[in-house]
Formats: sequence, C-alpha cells, structure tokens
Amino acid sequence: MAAFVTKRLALALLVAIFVSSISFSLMFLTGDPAIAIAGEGATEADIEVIRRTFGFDRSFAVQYWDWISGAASGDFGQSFYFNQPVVELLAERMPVTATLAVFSIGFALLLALPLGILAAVKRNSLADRLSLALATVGQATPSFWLALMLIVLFAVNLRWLPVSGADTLAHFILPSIVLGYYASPSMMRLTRGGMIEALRSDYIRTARAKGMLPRTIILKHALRNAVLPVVSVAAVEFGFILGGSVVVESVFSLRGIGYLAWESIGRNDFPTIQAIILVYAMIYVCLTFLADVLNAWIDPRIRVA
Amino acid sequence: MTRPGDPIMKIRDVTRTYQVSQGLFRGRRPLQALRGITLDIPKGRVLGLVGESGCGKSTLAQILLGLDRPTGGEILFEDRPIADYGRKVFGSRIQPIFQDPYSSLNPRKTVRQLIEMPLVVHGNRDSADRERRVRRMLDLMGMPSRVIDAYPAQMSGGQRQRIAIARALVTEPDVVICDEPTSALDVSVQAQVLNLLMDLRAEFDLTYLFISHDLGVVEHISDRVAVMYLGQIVEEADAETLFRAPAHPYTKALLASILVPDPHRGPPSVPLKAVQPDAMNLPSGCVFHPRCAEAVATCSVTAPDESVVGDHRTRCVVGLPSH
Amino acid sequence: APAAQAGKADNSLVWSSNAEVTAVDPFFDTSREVIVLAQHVHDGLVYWDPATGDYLPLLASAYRWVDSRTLEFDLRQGVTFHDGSSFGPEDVAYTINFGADEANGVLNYGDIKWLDRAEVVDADTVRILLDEPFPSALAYLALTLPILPEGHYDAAPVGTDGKKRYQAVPPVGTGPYKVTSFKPGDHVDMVANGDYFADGPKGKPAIERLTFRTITDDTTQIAELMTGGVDWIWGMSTDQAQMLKQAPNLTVLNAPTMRISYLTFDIKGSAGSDAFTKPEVRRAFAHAVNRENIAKNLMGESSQVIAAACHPTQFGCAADIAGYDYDPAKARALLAEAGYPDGLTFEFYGYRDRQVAEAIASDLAAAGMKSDLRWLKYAALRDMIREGKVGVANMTWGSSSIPDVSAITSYFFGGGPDDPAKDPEVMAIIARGDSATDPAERRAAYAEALAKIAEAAYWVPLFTYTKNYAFSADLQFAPTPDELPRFFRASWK
Amino acid sequence: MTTAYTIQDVAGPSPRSLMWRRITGHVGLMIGLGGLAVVVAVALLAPWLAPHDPYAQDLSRRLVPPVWAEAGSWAHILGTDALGRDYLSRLLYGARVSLLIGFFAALGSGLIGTTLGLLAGYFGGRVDAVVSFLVSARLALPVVLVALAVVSLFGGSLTVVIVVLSLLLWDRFAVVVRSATKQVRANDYIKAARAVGCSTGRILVREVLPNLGSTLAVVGSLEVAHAILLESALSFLGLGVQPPTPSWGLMVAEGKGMIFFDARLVAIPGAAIALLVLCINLIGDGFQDVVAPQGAS
Amino acid sequence: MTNRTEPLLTVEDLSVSIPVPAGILSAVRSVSFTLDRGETLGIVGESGCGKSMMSMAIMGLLPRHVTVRAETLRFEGMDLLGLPERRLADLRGDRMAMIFQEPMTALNPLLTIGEQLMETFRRHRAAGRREAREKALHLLDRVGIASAERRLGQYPHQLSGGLRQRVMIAMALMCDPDLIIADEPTTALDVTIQAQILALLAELQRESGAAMIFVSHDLGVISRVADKVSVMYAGSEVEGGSTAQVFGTPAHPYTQGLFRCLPNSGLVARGAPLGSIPGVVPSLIGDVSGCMFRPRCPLARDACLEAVPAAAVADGHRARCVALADAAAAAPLVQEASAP
Ligand SMILES: Nc1ncnc2c1ncn2[C@@H]1O[C@H](COP(=O)(O)OP(=O)(O)OP(=O)(O)O)[C@@H](O)[C@H]1O
Ligand SMILES: Nc1ncnc2c1ncn2[C@@H]1O[C@H](COP(=O)(O)OP(=O)(O)OP(=O)(O)O)[C@@H](O)[C@H]1O
Ligand SMILES: [Mg+2]
Ligand SMILES: [Mg+2]
Ligand code: NI
Repeated sequence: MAAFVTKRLALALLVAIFVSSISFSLMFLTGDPAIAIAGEGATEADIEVIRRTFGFDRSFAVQYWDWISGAASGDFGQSFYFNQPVVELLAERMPVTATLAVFSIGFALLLALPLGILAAVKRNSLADRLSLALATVGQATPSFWLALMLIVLFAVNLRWLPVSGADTLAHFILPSIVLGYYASPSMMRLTRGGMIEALRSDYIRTARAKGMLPRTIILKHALRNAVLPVVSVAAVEFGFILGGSVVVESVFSLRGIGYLAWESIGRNDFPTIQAIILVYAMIYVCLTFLADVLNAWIDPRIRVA
Repeated sequence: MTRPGDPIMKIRDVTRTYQVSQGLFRGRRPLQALRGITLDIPKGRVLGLVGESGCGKSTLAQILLGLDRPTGGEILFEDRPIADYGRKVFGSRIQPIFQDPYSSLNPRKTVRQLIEMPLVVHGNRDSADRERRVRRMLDLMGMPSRVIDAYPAQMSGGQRQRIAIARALVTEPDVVICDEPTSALDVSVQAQVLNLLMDLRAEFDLTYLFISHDLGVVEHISDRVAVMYLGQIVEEADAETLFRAPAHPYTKALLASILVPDPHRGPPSVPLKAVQPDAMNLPSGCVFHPRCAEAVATCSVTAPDESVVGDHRTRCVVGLPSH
Repeated sequence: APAAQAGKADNSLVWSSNAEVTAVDPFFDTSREVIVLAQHVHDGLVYWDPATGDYLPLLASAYRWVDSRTLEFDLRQGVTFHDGSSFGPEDVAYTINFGADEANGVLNYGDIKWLDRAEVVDADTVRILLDEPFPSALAYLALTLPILPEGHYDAAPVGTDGKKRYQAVPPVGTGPYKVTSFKPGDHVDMVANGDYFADGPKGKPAIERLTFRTITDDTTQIAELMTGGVDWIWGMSTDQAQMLKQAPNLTVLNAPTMRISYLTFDIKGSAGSDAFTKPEVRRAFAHAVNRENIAKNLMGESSQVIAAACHPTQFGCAADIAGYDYDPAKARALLAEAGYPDGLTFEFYGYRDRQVAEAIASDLAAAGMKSDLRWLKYAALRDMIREGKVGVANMTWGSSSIPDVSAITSYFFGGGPDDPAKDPEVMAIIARGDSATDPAERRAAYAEALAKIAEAAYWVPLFTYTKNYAFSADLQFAPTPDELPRFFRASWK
Repeated sequence: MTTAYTIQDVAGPSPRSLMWRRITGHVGLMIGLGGLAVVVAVALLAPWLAPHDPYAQDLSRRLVPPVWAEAGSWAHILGTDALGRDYLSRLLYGARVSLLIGFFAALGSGLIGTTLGLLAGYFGGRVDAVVSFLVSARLALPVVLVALAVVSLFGGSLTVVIVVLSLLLWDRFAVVVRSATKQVRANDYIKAARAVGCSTGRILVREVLPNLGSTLAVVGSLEVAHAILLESALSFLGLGVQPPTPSWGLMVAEGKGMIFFDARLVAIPGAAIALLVLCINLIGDGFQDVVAPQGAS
Repeated sequence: MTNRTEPLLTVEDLSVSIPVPAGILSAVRSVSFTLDRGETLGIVGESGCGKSMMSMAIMGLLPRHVTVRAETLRFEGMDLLGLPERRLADLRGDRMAMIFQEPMTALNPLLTIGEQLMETFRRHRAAGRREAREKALHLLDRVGIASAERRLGQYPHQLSGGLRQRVMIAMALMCDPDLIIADEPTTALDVTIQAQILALLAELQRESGAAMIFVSHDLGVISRVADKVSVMYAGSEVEGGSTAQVFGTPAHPYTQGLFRCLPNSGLVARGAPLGSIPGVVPSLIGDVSGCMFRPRCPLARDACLEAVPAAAVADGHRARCVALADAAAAAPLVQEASAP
C-alpha cells in the first residue's frame, strides 16, 4: 500500500510539473500580460510600471520557478483581475463547482446504472433500445444547446426553475441535468456492456446452476463485476465534468471555477488560469487514485495478490 | 555439418527469471521460469518435452526461437551461439509451430500472404517463385490449392494448423519447435496433424523439439524425451527407456496418469500428493519433494544433483538404477 | 445574497450587467459598472448634470478655478460617511492624495495623473493642485474620484506578496446607498442611506434596496428580466431590444452613449503592406461603408453617423467636418487610383461587435476590399495595433464618458502610443487645444485638427454607439447619455 | 508422400463478405451512414444547393422568419439571420466546417494516438510507462479549458482549431490502440513473424496495424463526433471558427441572444450538430457491433 | 407416471436448436438415454458435437432464445421442460448440480470461496450462516483441501486450478444432489491433477449414491469413470452402451475411427502413422438430416441420407449406422433388447 501511494504521489507530482509547465508556457506565449492588466487607455509608462510590479520583465525560467515553488506551498499568486490571492478566489468558487459536479455525477449515475442494468438484463428489448437511444442522443447533444433549450422550456416558459445563479439547490437542477446527461452515456454503455459480459460469464452460469435467484445473480454476482470499469470511468467523468463545467457555468451564470476559468481566459488573468488548470489536473489525479483504491476495495484480485 | 543424432542445438545452463508484478499494492517479485536447463537437441530426431502447465516449456521454446533472451546460460546452434547468427538467418533455420491455430494466423491475411510472408521477409522478390512455393507447400499439406485466397476464419482448426506448418516449413528450416501443436485439436484432427508432421520430418530431414503435456502423443512421436518440472529437467532419456523404466518419481506419476482407454480399469491412482507447484514460491531442497511419494528427509533440505547413466539422466536423490 | 424576486412590492430593485465587479471602488476597478455603483455608494466633489451639462457641486457647496492649475472647493456641511464618521476636508485631501500617489497603484491612474495633490485650506475648504492645466478636470472629479473617509485604506489586508490589497477594503462612502453585502464577481447589495442629504443634486433615493448582480450571459439576463429575477438590464442588442419591446410589462429604450465606432489603419505601413499608407485607399474605405445602414439597423434609432473623430456631444467636437458619403463606385475608383484596380485583400481585426464588423466587411467586400476577419481580445488587439501589426481594425472608444474631445482626439492624435498617424502638424494643433483654457480657443484648435484628420482619413469614424435599456414597466427610470444609470433618481410607479 | 489427406472444401463465406452482410444488416449503422452521406453530400454540393450566397448580407432583410411562419417567404426558406443572410444557405455551408474539423481533428489525433498506442502496446515496459504518463497528463488537462486558452492565444481559425483539437483528443486513440495492440501482440502470429526475422517496423505495419482497422474505425468515428462537438462548443464560446464563416456552433452563438424571440436561430443549427453527431455515433456504435457481434442473437 | 422402477433421469428425443444469423443450428438432435441413481453416464465426442448443450438443456440453463424440445425430459418424476423457471431454480444446485470445465472462470472472482459455497446451501436449505459454514468446511475437507478454515476466506484467484476444481466439486455437493452433471471437469487440468480429480469424483459419487453424467472429449477419461457411454457426433448419439461394450467392441465407423486415431491406444505402433478420419466436422446449420458422418465415412451409401435409426448391436449396445442396420436386418447376429 505504501509503495502504491508513493508511486501515485510521484505520478501526481510529475503530472503537476508537466501540466503546469505546459500551461505556464502557454500563458507566457500570450504576449505581455501587463497590457491586459492596464486596460483601455493605458500608456506605455503605466504598462511599464505594471510590468515591473508583477515581475513580467524576468525570464521564463525564473518566473516559472517562482510560480511553481509558490504553488507547492499553496500560493498561486494574485489574480490580475481581482487583485486577490488566487487561492482565495478558488476557495470562494470551489463550492459552486463542487456542488455542481457532485449533483451532475449523481444524476449521471442515477441515470446510467439502473438503465444500464435494465438494458443488459433485458437485452434487445424496448427498454434496452430506449436507453441506448437516450445514451446516443445524450452523447450527440451539444451541452450548451441543451442548456439553452432547457432554460427556454423550464425557466422561461414553464417557470418551474430559476434561470441562473447558485443561491438555492433549485439553481443546480438544470445545470446538473445538462452536465450529468452528457456524462451518463459512457457510464451507461459501460454498465450495460459490463453487465452483458458479466451475465455471459462462466461464474454467472455457475450461479444459475446453483439455483440462485435472478435478483441475487444480477445484483450480487454480475453487478459487482460490471461496476469495476464504471468506477474508473465515473472518476474520469467527474474530472471531465469539472473541466466541462466551463460551458454550462457560463450559460447558467454559475459562479464556479469553470466560469472563472472562462472569464479569466478572456481577461488574460494568467495566475488564475494556471492555477485552475493545475488544480484540475491534481483533482483528476486524485480522483483516478480514489477510483483505483475503490476498485481495489471491490476487486480482491487487485487487493490481495 | 552436424550429423544425424549429434546435437544441432545445445542448451547450456539456461535460466530465465521474470519479474512479476503483484497487483496494485505490491511490488514485483522474481519468478524463476527456467532454472538451469541443459539439453541437447539431436539432429534429425524428435525430442519430446513434457511437463505440467507452467513448468517453463513455452519459455524455453521462446528462448530457442530467439523471441526471448535467457537471463543466464547460452544456446548454441551448430556450436555457435545463436546471437552470432543474424536475426533473419537464424529465423530461416529455426521455425515454430504453436498450439493455438486461431492465434497463430493473422486473421487479416489470406493463406497466400500467410505462407509467403517468410519468403518476402527473406528477400524473395520473385512473386511467381513465391506462388510456386506456396502452392507446393499447400500440396504437401494436403490442402487443395484453391484455398490460397481464403482467410483463416474460413478454415477449421486442423486446416489452420496445416497453414501454420506450411508457413514454418516454407523456408526449409532445420529445426522446428512444436509447442503443443495438437493440444487444441480434437483427436481425429490431432491424428491427421501428427501423421503430417511425421511425414514432413522424413521429407525435409527435420529436427523437432516436440513440446506437449500429453505423454501419449510424446511417446508416439519422440525419439528422446525430457521431463520438466518447475523450470528444471528432472529426467531425460530415450523414449523407450523413459517409458519402460522411469527413474524420477515425477515421471512415474506422469506415466501413471496416462489414461489409455480401458473400461476395465477405474480411475488411476497417482503416486502424488495433492500439493500444487507454485513457481513464485519454490520449495526448499528438491522442488518436487512436497508432492513426492518417495520423498525422504533430506529432500526438503538439499536439492539433488543430476545423476547420469549412459544417456539417461535424472535429478533425484534416489538416482538411477543401472540399466 | 441577492433577493430572488425583486420588485415593486418591497420597493427594491435588482439591476444586472455582465461585468464582474472586483471592488466597489473606481480606484481599483475601472469597469463602467463600478463607476455606476460608485455614483450610488459614493459622492464626488461635483456632479455632472446630464440635463444641462453643468458641473454642480455635490460634496462641495461651491467651487472655483483659482488659476489654471488650482481648483478650490467649499465643502458641504453635515455630511456623514456610511460608517458614521463625518465628512470634512481631510477626507478630500486623503482621497486625492492617495490616488495621486503613483505608488499606490490605483488602476485609473491614467485618468487622474494630472492631479498633483490636495491641500486642506480650512475646516470647510480644500484645494486641488494640478500638474498642468487640464480643462476637463471637473469631468474626472465628477466621474472617477469619489471621496473616501480619511484612513480608508489603512485597514487594507496584506496579500501573500507582501503588498497591501486596497481593493479588499469594504466600500464606505457618503452616497445615497450603503453597501450591505458584496461578493466580488457576483453581487452588490445596497440599502438606501437614510441620512442622505436631500438638497444635493442627487436627491434622496426613492428605492429602498438596490442590488447589483453580475450575469455575464446576455441571454440569461434577458431570461431573468422576463421571469422577474431582475428588474433592469442594459446592453442587449438592438434585435433583442426590438423583441423585448413586445413584452407588455417591460420598458425598452435606446439611448445614446459616448462610445463611437471607427476604423483605424496601419498608416505607417509596418504591417507588411503599404496600401494603408495611401490616403486614397483610406478614403475608399470611408466611401465603401454604408454607415447609415449599419447604424440604423444594428445600433438602434439613437445612433448617429459621425464624420469627426470624436463624439458629437463632446466639448470641442466640430459638427461641420466634411465626411465621406456612401459611394461604392467612388471607393472603387479611389482604389484604382491608388493602384488597386482589382481590389484589395487584407486582414480585418475586431474585438467588440461581430455583427458590426461583419457588416462592414461585407460592405467593403462589395467595393472590392475583401477581408479575412480576425477576432481578438481587446488587450491583445491594441497591443498589435500599437506594434503596427494590424492592417485595418474596427475599434470603438468610450472616452470614459468624459464629455470633452481631450478624452478622444487628443488621446489618439496627440502623438501618444495609440496615435496611428503621428502627424506632427495635427499633434501641434491638438497640443494647442489641450493647453488653452479659453473654450473658444480650444474649440477652434480641435476643429482644425479634426478637419485635418478627416481630410487625411487617418480614421474612418463610423457612428455612435447606443445603449439599450430594458426594465420593468413599473419602474420610473430615465437613461442618460453618459451611460450612468441613476437609480437614486428612479422609483416604482 | 505416404499418406493421402483429403481435405474438405474451405467452409463458409469470406470474412469480407460476412462483414459486408453484417454492415448492411445493421439498422443503426445504415441510418448513421445514410445520415452522414446526406451531410457530406450537402457539404460538397453546398454551392449548388444553397439558394443564396451564405455571406451575402442584406441589412434591410434582417431576421426574416422562416417559410412556415406567417411573415415567412420561399425566398428564405429558413429565414435570415441578424445580418440578413440566408439561414438555409449558411446551414448548408456550415456542414463543411463541422465535417472538415471533425475529420481532420480525428485524423490528426488519430495519427498521434495511434503511434503512441502502437508503440506502448507493442514494446510495453518503459515505452508503455512513458506513454501512460503522457496519457494521464493529457487526461489531467481539462480539454475545453486548454482549448479555449490556446485558441484565445492564437486567435480562432479553422487551422488553429484543428491543430488544437488534434493535440488534445489523441488520448482515447492511444488508450484503445494500446490495449488492442497488446491483445494482438499476444497472438502467436506475432511470435511467428518475429521468429521468421521480420523487422519490428514490418510487424507493426503489416501484422499489427491491419488488425487495428476496426478499432480505429470505431474510435475514429467517436473522435470525429467528439471534435465536432468541441468545435461547436468553442465556436459557441466565441473562440472557434471566426465569422463570417458559417459554423453551426457559431450560428448557435449568434442566435443565442434571440433564443427567447426567435428560437429557430438556435434550434436549427443545434439540432443540425446533434443530428450529425448522432449519425456519426451511430456509425461508431454500429461498427463496434459489426466488428464484435456480442452473441449470435 | 411415477413408479419405483422409473429411472432418476429419462431423456427421450432431446433436441436443442439455436437460432444463429445464418439459420437454425441444430446443436443436439434427438438424444435419448436414461440414468439411474449411482450410475455414471459418460458422454464423449469431439468439440462442438453438442455435449455441453445437452448438459445445459437438462439443467435448464440455456437462454430463452434456444429451443429445447424433448419427447420426455423427466427428473425424479418431474417434467423438467414443463417446470416454471422458479421451480427449476429450486431444483438446480439442490437436486441436480453441475461442475464446469473451466475452474478459472466458473467461480466469481469477487466473492470468497466460503461465500460461494455457503450461498448455495443457504439458498436451498433455509439455513443460517453457521450451519452453511459447517457444511462448507466439511465438504472442503472431503474434497481434499487442507486448512479449509483459511480457504473459506480466500478468493478464487488465490487458488490453483486443481484446488479451484475441487472447490467447484464441493460446491456441487453442498446440497447432496441426486444428479451431478460434470461437463469436462478435468479438461483444463494437468494430467496428474486430472487423475486425482477423477479418483475423487468417483469416490464421492460412490459415497453419495448420486447419478452422474460425465462429459468429456477424452476417450481415456470416459473409459475410466463411466458405467455406460454415449458417443456423440455432430449433435446426435452415434453409439451407446455399457462402457465395456463400446470400448470393447466399438461398432460405429466413427467410434472405430476415433480409436485408431489415439496414439497410445495400443492399436498403432510407436512412430507408425495413426489412423485418421479424413475431412472435417460438418456444419450443423440449416437442413440437417441423415447420418452426419457420411461425408467422412468409409461405409457411406445412399441410405445414409435418410434418417438413421439406432440399431442394436448387442444387449444395451446400440449404434446409428445404416451399415449396421442392414447387417442386423440381413442376419440378426445380435438380439435386440427385450422390448416392453
Ligand atoms: N512474460 C511473462 N512474464 C511473467 N511470467 C511469465 C511470462 N511468461 C511465462 N511466465 C511464467 O513462467 C512460467 C512458465 O511459463 P510457460 O508458459 O513457459 O509454461 P508452460 O510449461 O509452457 O505451460 P503450459 O503448458 O501452460 O503452456 C509460468 O509460471 C508462467 O506464469
Ligand atoms: N451461444 C451459441 N450460439 C450459437 N451456437 C452455439 C452457441 N453455443 C454453442 N453453439 C454451437 O452448438 C454446437 C454444440 O456446442 P457445445 O458447446 O454443446 O459443444 P461441446 O460438445 O460441448 O464442445 P466442446 O468440447 O468444445 O465443449 C456447436 O456447434 C457450437 O458451435
Ligand atoms: Mg506453453
Ligand atoms: Mg463443451
Ligand atoms: Ni488432452
């Protein structure tokens, strides 16, 4: 276990360094951030002041080192735009995105698991075809479009749900549906495929030969085996939801990280963008780690060699 | 030139150790698949190699084919280390036949492409010549030449195995390593393939290393037989001798497990304890002692040396009876 | 948090815009929304009356130019800040001196760098000293210099980089509204200041609670307006405004602003082609764009086609400059004259209004000037323009709502970094206008400069921007040309 | 020869004809292929099909409603947009952008991912570790965000979007090709080829790659769909293809402001994206079924 | 009709057909046999001849789309084909149990050995964990697994193939079934372990008195464990009878051919060419009638195209071959079994 954790930490570190250097050099290429900060109407002198204050006149390596060593101690620098430590900014926005992500993945799982199981158990039935259709359409629908359509329908025409903001949990319903619906097909297919494969396997035949009842066979014998890959994918999807929340957060004006990222890109707020990319990368690494642990917990073949 | 009966390949103290990962939370551990194999493959003969699953037969085959490198020891082909031969030269002189006729043929290729592949690789640019050779091989295999444009998926297991044999022989090699070439086949098909192999041996003056877990087959086809157990040769002798007077308790157990159809005998009783060998955790002393019916106290402490009488050798404290 | 359902019933108002406000403090956030918010939370020394165009004393009771570099203010008595402290000359001095000190890094320093310092004269008089004569000083004093209590920034927290974070100081002013809750980037909640002086030019506010919400997405804004989540929005497109007009419970207005749209060229020819160094080519552009059509259809009825490089309402903006009429044939002829009989292809940059840019590009193409549209962020685009890498760009300029040509013509043609022509003659004339204090003299100088600019077609001034407002029909509200909604004047019917 | 072997005829139809039969028998796949064929045809024939020049604007005929609305006319079947351009023509031309980006982005990412996956799967060990690291680093990068950042940096254009998507979407190729290669590599025919003395390059190209065809087709179609969706999202956020090029994502973005008043402006291009992606996904799913029919029934 | 003398299992004209894309695959065609308590029926035949299909059909384990038809399929007086799925499930694992070929995959990798053993018992016996555990321990001990306590908590992958197959056997015996169907239980094992497992099975069966159907492709194995044998080819039984009869005097050309193919049957000298059956197994898809062996048969004639009845070779020894039927008709060398 210890060896595994160390290995994972090392991987996380490598990923962090790699990702951060990519994002940092990206930002560095963007040209002079000082001009962006100065805003409309600034003179060359103003820009020079800003350049000096923020240290943009130093070399790439120095700036990168400065940033990454700061980041290591939890200091991602100051947002150019908000003039506020990025950490504070992230801490402020994180709850919204986290809530959204949890709701979305919850919605996705709620949709994917039962439908996936149903589709597998009743293969080639109407239920199977309908859930497959639901999945295929879900994968094909652009989420920004779905978001707009849902707003038109539920918020404007029916007035059941609020249009934007994050004040109450009701505000999260539509965005969670949009994100969750986009994330669920892969999990649904995986559940279905896993269940079909499990149901076809020899040990299920054994269980049936033992006279086990269908419920036990499906839930105890097949599902456990089928969810193994779903766990990993759910972790990855969770990461995607965080990253993909840019679009949805901007449509629903949810003041979360994704939205902050999108706005920060527009404002050339490099410290914020860099920090967000790095944080996302770390969250992703942590999630896959968690998924591995969870899989190991379910699967003795991984747990006990 | 090696004369018939003289060793064409010499395996000298070959070891192969794999590092096996132990799952997510553990590190890697060594697995000694081969532990000091010394064996001669006599030219023009059939050397049978038997042993139970996981004892290292395929590992040895891979090493002989140059597909894997030994961790220790060396292999001599016609008294030169195989590393001295170029990849291609060596490849044209030693060819494999594998167990699974499904995985040994590329499903995307036609019979023609499959059989002529070695020729193409060895630089035969004359397509008419290649075609001639392919057809000759098909003819030798007893296959109608119209299968030449068929795909493996259109053929039965036995037919596929013939294609695999044709591919192995099209470069006219000296040595053919047969790694359980019939164990995936039904008896009726197995008989066809065995007959074919024996005919081809005569026709091409081939040397076979015939690996199998089926002693019946090995007894039928081999001139010499080596018995392997957990990465070691525990006994080697002429087929005649070995089946008549086995020396090693493991060989005896193997022979006792052969099930010749005989309705008057019940299930055999095998002089073996119900302990399974585990290549990851080798027992102390003689690795066979936990299963051995004849084990004595020293067996669990000291590994026995090889005892040799004539061309019969074994690795057991009891040693060999003088013939 | 902002009220979910605002409205008439509880005498509250939610207005929304798309900017993320980082500080309710014009020193540290230069967005228009903050200027609007500051008008509500803070008071300046003077107040620009949109009805008359006069500068009325606000926190001052009277003011006078002592000389061309000194302004003196008598202060209003009995005013208190939201935190209870009373207002006095020290506060004015503190605020002015804080902003004027470059070391404090105020973000609108560019607007106020003409300030030298402020001095307390006596208990109710204060003097502001200018670095140089600056005729439009009052405009800035009214707009971007709200008075803060003395020592306001002392409590600023220190950031991780060891610098003081002034923008984190909670807003305190003397204005008609007090901030009760502020979440950067999200919302500002305000309640009416019960102690506000009723006799000032702003008057006592009628609406009790005022909330500003950031909703960046214009569609969402509209949806919120239609569902009653917000009461007042602005800045939607003309099409949207047209459609919103059909809603019975909304008032939709189109009001002029001080922003103008123009084309700027690579006059120096550093972007790789010398086409734009030729006045004929630039004039061809000016003839090719159907400004009337675009202004009417895309901007709205309040939009005005302009010929001079300034906004018509600005002081000094000559109205009688000879422009270029829409005449594609003439444009082609001019092109041919300049050596491009087969037309011209170029990269056309923009940052603000895609529809406008596309419409212009289409008009240009019709006259033989084919373009490849490039969209950039403002900062990046201006950077490129300054470096001379941009052939043609459709730009806009809002003059920071300063009703004086010095905020635009002087800025762009006075030889500064954004001057595309750096024409010494024009620069000299503008310098003359900038330093004169006699209005007539200034007017004359600017008129001359503007005529020269138009003649050389350094810019192609297009039209003025308008702003669309939409709000609950029950709301009594009047927009002003300075793009400063005055909610302290608004009330529910 | 001493023994005569009589061999029965080779049984059954060839894999190709079997495959063809399965393809034509798969309803979803046929629908997908049909739909895609229509879109491709529309994209290719846009200049002949489109009733108007998609760039020609007429500010006096702005936001003309579609033919089914009261004020609509046959002159503009789907009406016009905010600049008075014919909506149908823009829609038809928009198919080009989606297909172009989908195809080339999938091609680019396919090249990167297949190469990496092939190497990792074939060589294993250290190469595999490096590729796995690259894949996890790539997965750790939030695609939309990085794409937005890069596009905002270089300015949106067809080429930039294609390059960016190629650089961001290769992970699935790499992962799938890697595991497929691993499977193929475990086959004895690879050993046979090595034993003959085939060079590694030849094995990769001649023995391994042909067996990845179906895998690549499946992943490729999924990635085409993915790229089309991402392009539309980028365009929607204003950082994709630049106007006035008609791109469906851009059309949604342009129409978005009018969604409550003239929903067609959003509904039509959005539905076009969804349908195109749906067709491509159907093809991908269909391929998957056809290649590995799960169970006989 | 239940009476004392009724066999434990009666199979008459059992057919299994599977719809496949190319048509209907007749996997099993009118197979008949009876089985008494304590008896072992060996079913032998080459791969794909329908052995597993038949076993599964008896167990009722075939999926719905597979058609199972039979004149009679009675187990302990119950008509298995008429039973509802729920009642069948009650029988499975309790009265009839099955052992599968691949011990590697036939156990659920995520559940402990103990759980998988006990689950059967608790399902059928309404017993508590304790009781189930006792039974499991006892059986593990019986099948020769040392330190059974510890094994209960282990997972399948921690066991070797031989041990896993022993667990499978223990699992089949959890409820003391009357019928055990062993579908190639030793094929995946090494020869030495195969021998041990065979001995164990024989011993356990003797003890419990259960009937057993033992399926294998290995003539050697069948000859050692079965009381009676049924040789299958391409879905139908070509020869049947007591083990001694079939192995002593194989009557059908196919059976005879098989014996000649065996390298160590004693029929062929070492190194000499083996006998062989030319050709390949025919496709079972579509119209399947007559003797399926005819394309490979040295005795094939026109009559082989018709349906071939089982001809009695000796008392209880039958074979489906036109040549034999003709021979029997011409000169009834062997008496047919006393007809009822
Ligand atoms: N690439 C590998 N990595 C790790 N271990 C391996 C590898 N290849 C083989 N082994 C191990 O080496 C041992 C010998 O394997 P090998 O395949 O040579 O056995 P075998 O005698 O051919 O068995 P079988 O009869 O099942 O084919 C086994 O324990 C196997 O698990
Ligand atoms: N799920 C299935 N779908 C279609 N055909 C099948 C299916 N399962 C088996 N078959 C076919 O049914 C026939 C009988 O198969 P069965 O598994 O009973 O053979 P077997 O005698 O058990 O062979 P083996 O010795 O290989 O286990 C074979 O021809 C096989 O191809
Ligand atoms: Mg092997
Ligand atoms: Mg079977
Ligand atoms: Ni065998």
